[in-house]
Parts: sequence; C-alpha cells; structure tokens
Amino acid sequence: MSDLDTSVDEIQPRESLFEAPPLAEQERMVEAVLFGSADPVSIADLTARMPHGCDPKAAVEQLQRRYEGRGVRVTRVGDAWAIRTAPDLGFLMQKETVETRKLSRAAVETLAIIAYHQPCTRAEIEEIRGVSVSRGTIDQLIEMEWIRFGRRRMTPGRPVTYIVTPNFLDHFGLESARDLPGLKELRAAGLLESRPMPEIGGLTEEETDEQDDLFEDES
Amino acid sequence: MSDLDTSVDEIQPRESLFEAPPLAEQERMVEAVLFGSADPVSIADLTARMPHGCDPKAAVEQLQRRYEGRGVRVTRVGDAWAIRTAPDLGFLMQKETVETRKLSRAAVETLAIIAYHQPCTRAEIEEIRGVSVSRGTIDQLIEMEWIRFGRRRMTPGRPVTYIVTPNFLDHFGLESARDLPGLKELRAAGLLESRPMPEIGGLTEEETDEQDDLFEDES
Amino acid sequence: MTQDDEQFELTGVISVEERLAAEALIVDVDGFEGPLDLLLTLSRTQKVDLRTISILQLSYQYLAFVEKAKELRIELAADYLVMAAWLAFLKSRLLLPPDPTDEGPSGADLAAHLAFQLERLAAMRDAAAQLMGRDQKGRNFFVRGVPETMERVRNVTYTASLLDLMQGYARIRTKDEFRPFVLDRKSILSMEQALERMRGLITFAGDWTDLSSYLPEGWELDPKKRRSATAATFAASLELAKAGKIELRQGGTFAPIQIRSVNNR
Repeated sequence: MSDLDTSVDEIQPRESLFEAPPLAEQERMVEAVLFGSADPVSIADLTARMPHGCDPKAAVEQLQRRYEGRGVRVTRVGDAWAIRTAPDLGFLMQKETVETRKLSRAAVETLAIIAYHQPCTRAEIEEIRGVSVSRGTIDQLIEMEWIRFGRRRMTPGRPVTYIVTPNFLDHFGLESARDLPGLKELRAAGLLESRPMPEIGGLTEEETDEQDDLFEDES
Repeated sequence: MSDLDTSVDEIQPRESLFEAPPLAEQERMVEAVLFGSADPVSIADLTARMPHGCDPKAAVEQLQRRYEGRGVRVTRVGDAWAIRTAPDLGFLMQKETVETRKLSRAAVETLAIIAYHQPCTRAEIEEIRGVSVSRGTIDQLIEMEWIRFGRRRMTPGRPVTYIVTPNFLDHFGLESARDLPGLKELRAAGLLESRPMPEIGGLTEEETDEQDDLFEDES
Repeated sequence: MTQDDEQFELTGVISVEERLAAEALIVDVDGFEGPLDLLLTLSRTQKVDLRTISILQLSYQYLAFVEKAKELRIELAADYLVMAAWLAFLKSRLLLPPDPTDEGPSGADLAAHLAFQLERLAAMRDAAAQLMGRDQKGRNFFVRGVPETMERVRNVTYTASLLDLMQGYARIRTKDEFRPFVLDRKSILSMEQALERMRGLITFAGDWTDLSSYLPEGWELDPKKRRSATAATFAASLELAKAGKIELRQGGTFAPIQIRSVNNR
C-alpha cells in the first residue's frame, strides 16, 4: 500500500487543493468505468472523468494485473482499454453470440491486405490479389467499421489509402496493428514490400521504398 | 451439448466428464456470464449453461465476496444475479452523460462543402447546395468547433469565409482536409447513394479533378 | 528462379496426372479469383516450397489449362488470357539463351517477380486465415452485456461520421446527375407542354381543325421535332378528349386527325 501512495505523490507534488485519491481508489474507479462501457475507453477519456490528479494509466495497468487469469480481463485496444470475457469461456456465452455476416473470401483477403500493408491503396490490393476489388467489398468493410480512409498517397493521382480502425483491433483482440499475427516474419521475408513488376521498358525502382515506413508513424 | 462436453474436456483433461471443474474455475465462468449477459442471470440459468456438476450458487457467492469493496459488485436481483457499478462511483458514469445526436442533413452537407471547398463563403455554400443556409446551421458548426472563420475574400463586400478546424480533422480522423476522398473515389468505394447514368460518367470525373485543383490552390 | 536441366526436361512434357488436375480445375473455373489465384493453386501441384518453384513448369501448366479451356469452349475472362500471353512470353524468355543486346529484364527477373507475387498472395491468404482464426469479439469473447445507462441530461453533442460527411458531399455533387423527370433535350416536346399549349388554343377551335396545326411554331420543319411534337400533341388531345373538352375525328386510316372544341358546338 505504501508503494501506491508514493506513486500518487509523484504525480501530485502536494500543490493541489484536493489530493488525488489513492491509487487503489483510482483502480476502483477505472474498474467501474471499464465495466460500464461496451466500447474501449481511452486514457484521455478516463482522465477527463476521474478526479483531478489521477493517473488512469497506472490504475488501469494495476487493474489489468488484478484480472489476470479471471473470467474477464482487461485488454488494451490502441490507446484505449476495455474489459472482455476470457476467450476460453466463449462456450458459455452462446446466448450472447452475435451472428456476424459471413465475409466473402475476397473481403477477408482485402481486409488482411489492408491490415498488413496499411496504409494501402486500392491499386495495391488489386496488385496483390491479381484481380480487381469490387466496390461492395470495400464498402462492406467500411460499413463494418473495420477499415477507413487513411491519408492520401503522395504519388501521381494522390490515391486514397485505407487503414484499419480501432474497431478492427477491438474485434480481433489486438492491442495494435503491430500485433497482427506473423507481421514480423512477413516483413522479414520481404513480403510486405511493394515490389513493382520489372518493366520491359525499364522505368522502375522509384516506388520501391515508399512502403517501408508503414507502421512507423503510428508509434 | 457436445460442445459443452468438449470444452469441459479441455479444461480438465484428466477427469471424467461428470466431474465438475474446480470451484475457482466455476467462479471464472460465473464472472464471464454475469459480465456478458444483458439481463440478470438466475442460478437455474447458470446451471444450464455451466458444465454438468457445477455449483453455481457457491461460485456466485464466492465471486460476490471477491468483488466486495471493488469498483463493481455482484448483486442479487430477485432470484438472479448481476454485476453492477458500486453505488459510490455512480458519479463517474455521469460524466459520460453527453447525448450524441446525428447532425442534421443540412449541417452535414454544409460541413462537407466547407471541408471540400475551403475557404468557402456562405454564398458559395448556397450555390453548391442550391438552397439557402440558415444562420443556425453555421452557428452550430462553429459552436461545435468544427468550422471557424477564415480570412475574408478579397471580392466586393469582402465576405467572410469558413474553414474547418483541427478539431474537425481530429474528429474525423483526418490528417488534413486534402485526405478527403474525391467523388471518383467515393463512387469507387460504393459510397454514392445512387449511381449516375452511364452517359454522364465522363462529366463527373472532370469534377473530381476540379476538386483536386481546389486544394492545390490553397497550398 | 533457377532452371536447371532436370526441371527443363520435366516440364517439356506434362504428365497425365497434371493434365487431369488441370481438367479438374477447369470444371471449377468460376471458383478462382483471377489468374494469380489459379497460378497459386497450380503451383501447389508441384509440391515444393513456393520459393523453389519452377516458374517455367508453372507456365506450362497454366498454358495447358488455358488450352484445355479452349478445347472445352469455356470462355475465360480477359485477364486469364492476358496472363497466358504474358506467360507464353516469359516461357520463351526462359527457354531462349539471353540476348546480350536486349536491355529489358531477363526471363529470370520476370520469373522471380512472379514467384514473389505468388508467395505474397499465399502469405496474405495465410495471414487472412490466421486473422479470422483469432478469437473474435462477439464470438469468442464478449463485451459488457449491460453497458451502464448513462444519464442523458447534460449537453447534447452532435456528431457525424466521416461516412455521413462523404455521403452528404457526394449527394450534393451528384444531385444534378439525377433528374429523371427533366428532359434537357431540345427536340423533345413533352405531353405536359403540348397540353399546356393546346389548353390555350382550344377555345378558339370552334370548327374542325387539323391536329397538325397545333404543333408549336417551327417544330414541323425538323423531322425529329415534328415527330415528338406530333406524338405529344396527339397524346394531349386524347387527354383533352377524355376530359370532355374536345372531340376527335379521323376520316380514314392515315387521314388527318381533326379536333374541335366541345364548348363551341
């Protein structure tokens, strides 16, 4: 307990009128808020809700440890946090199962390509799949709020790019897009590079580097 | 039913089908079910859901003790059980008492025009929408801090212009207003409500280009 | 791409087994998502790692597939044929000794790129499968069943999604494209216009008058306009007759149609 008090002190070097509640109390607060919300709650949102001087990040991390191995757990989604049931208990929850529209193979692949190559243009998706992407596919993924428009690519035509959303991360239980399964291996194998076809004419090379920094800006 | 049996097997591979999981495990199960259910869950319901031989009543009581003094608690509702926020923390929930309402169509359209054409005068908005823009609509958007006054147009009457704010970009997850997709891309993504007649297809692409030029001018 | 002699010989003739496999594929041609997908499936028959696959052999397999489809008179989509042409080109590059004066990429470069594409597609397939195999919200793990009912008293926030915004904009910008009831074409007279015109004129038509005299001025000169105006005026006259305003008569087949106002009779 004295540990906790110290950390509160650090945040609030005694100058504020009301002292922040002890960390244990902050943890209770975070617990109540996360339990109360179906969507992930951002640290900023927690800060706004909790009394002045609180450290929601420390509290949420402590809460996360507390719930380790329990029937529900505290999970991170981007810079937000949520409580979700433990996946191994899914079998108990059949009543709660939501029937999701079955995604077509094209939609699943398109989603994966966007997730692993983001930000990713439609042309790149088509290049990888070797077929054109139907409008319905992108539309469906946008509607499901799994992908959204990213910033435009600074190449001729300034094409829009697609990126995955926090909703996507939440749905698949990912902390961030970096945690996509096998991402590192794929990158190491060079399979996430955009490598243009060697042109018979010979005008190539330029576009190769562009894609490398993919996940960099997110950090 | 066979599903349930399988999962029981997974949980405790050594024991017979009819031997119940340890109480700690049952407690986890109750926790997940109470968390995920929309309604309070009765003991009978828990018994039906949990593997054969479980003692939900004991598990629920143990869970209740575990949550004593926490941010949420296990409470009895009639003959059923539920997880509820600790009453003393209700104030945390109230912060979230912002009612979100869909922006009116007029406001959405006005906002869209400003975003796509900024800086943009009221007369220009009216010209594009084909109807007059009420003072209230503009005021609302300003109050929401999604648009603000830009510099005056150097034309007769020096009309004020409107531009979008960083707040706007933040809300819509855009880096800049230039990232907004053009008409062609909206159509490609299937976002146009109806499809134009094929003959006019050519005409709209020109419009898209114009669109791009508009942003070019500003930079 | 390596192409040692062994593979070279192997690929010269296509085994019965491969032919059968190719035929089985054809039956299922609708199930493929484009030539790359087909190539990937064909490559599986080589039973080697994609990195060591023989692109030459794969080209033979693909071309055999396309041949077979032709024999069976199965219409292949254009992109399958484009790929076939490209593979035929690639095949010749791989088989012929490199021409030192040729500056373009070598056959090996092109083959390597195709191998890369196949490997990348396969990798994305795996990734997609892994992704979908993950625990999913609403299927394996669940959110709070009773999200706290937040008292909705405080300030009202208006919100709109990017989708709303874009759809709103698209709606405005394409508004002009959807005017199904407006006829912009100059040489069309609508029935409403003709009716309007006739209503004005009909009171003066005490006696039987040729319908053709009711055409708007100048419209009888241009055949296109005349046709439209005649049809519209005739339709309008039927409308007026139905309303009891005029009478219609025609002396015989193809004789001029005449009208007169009912009031003046």
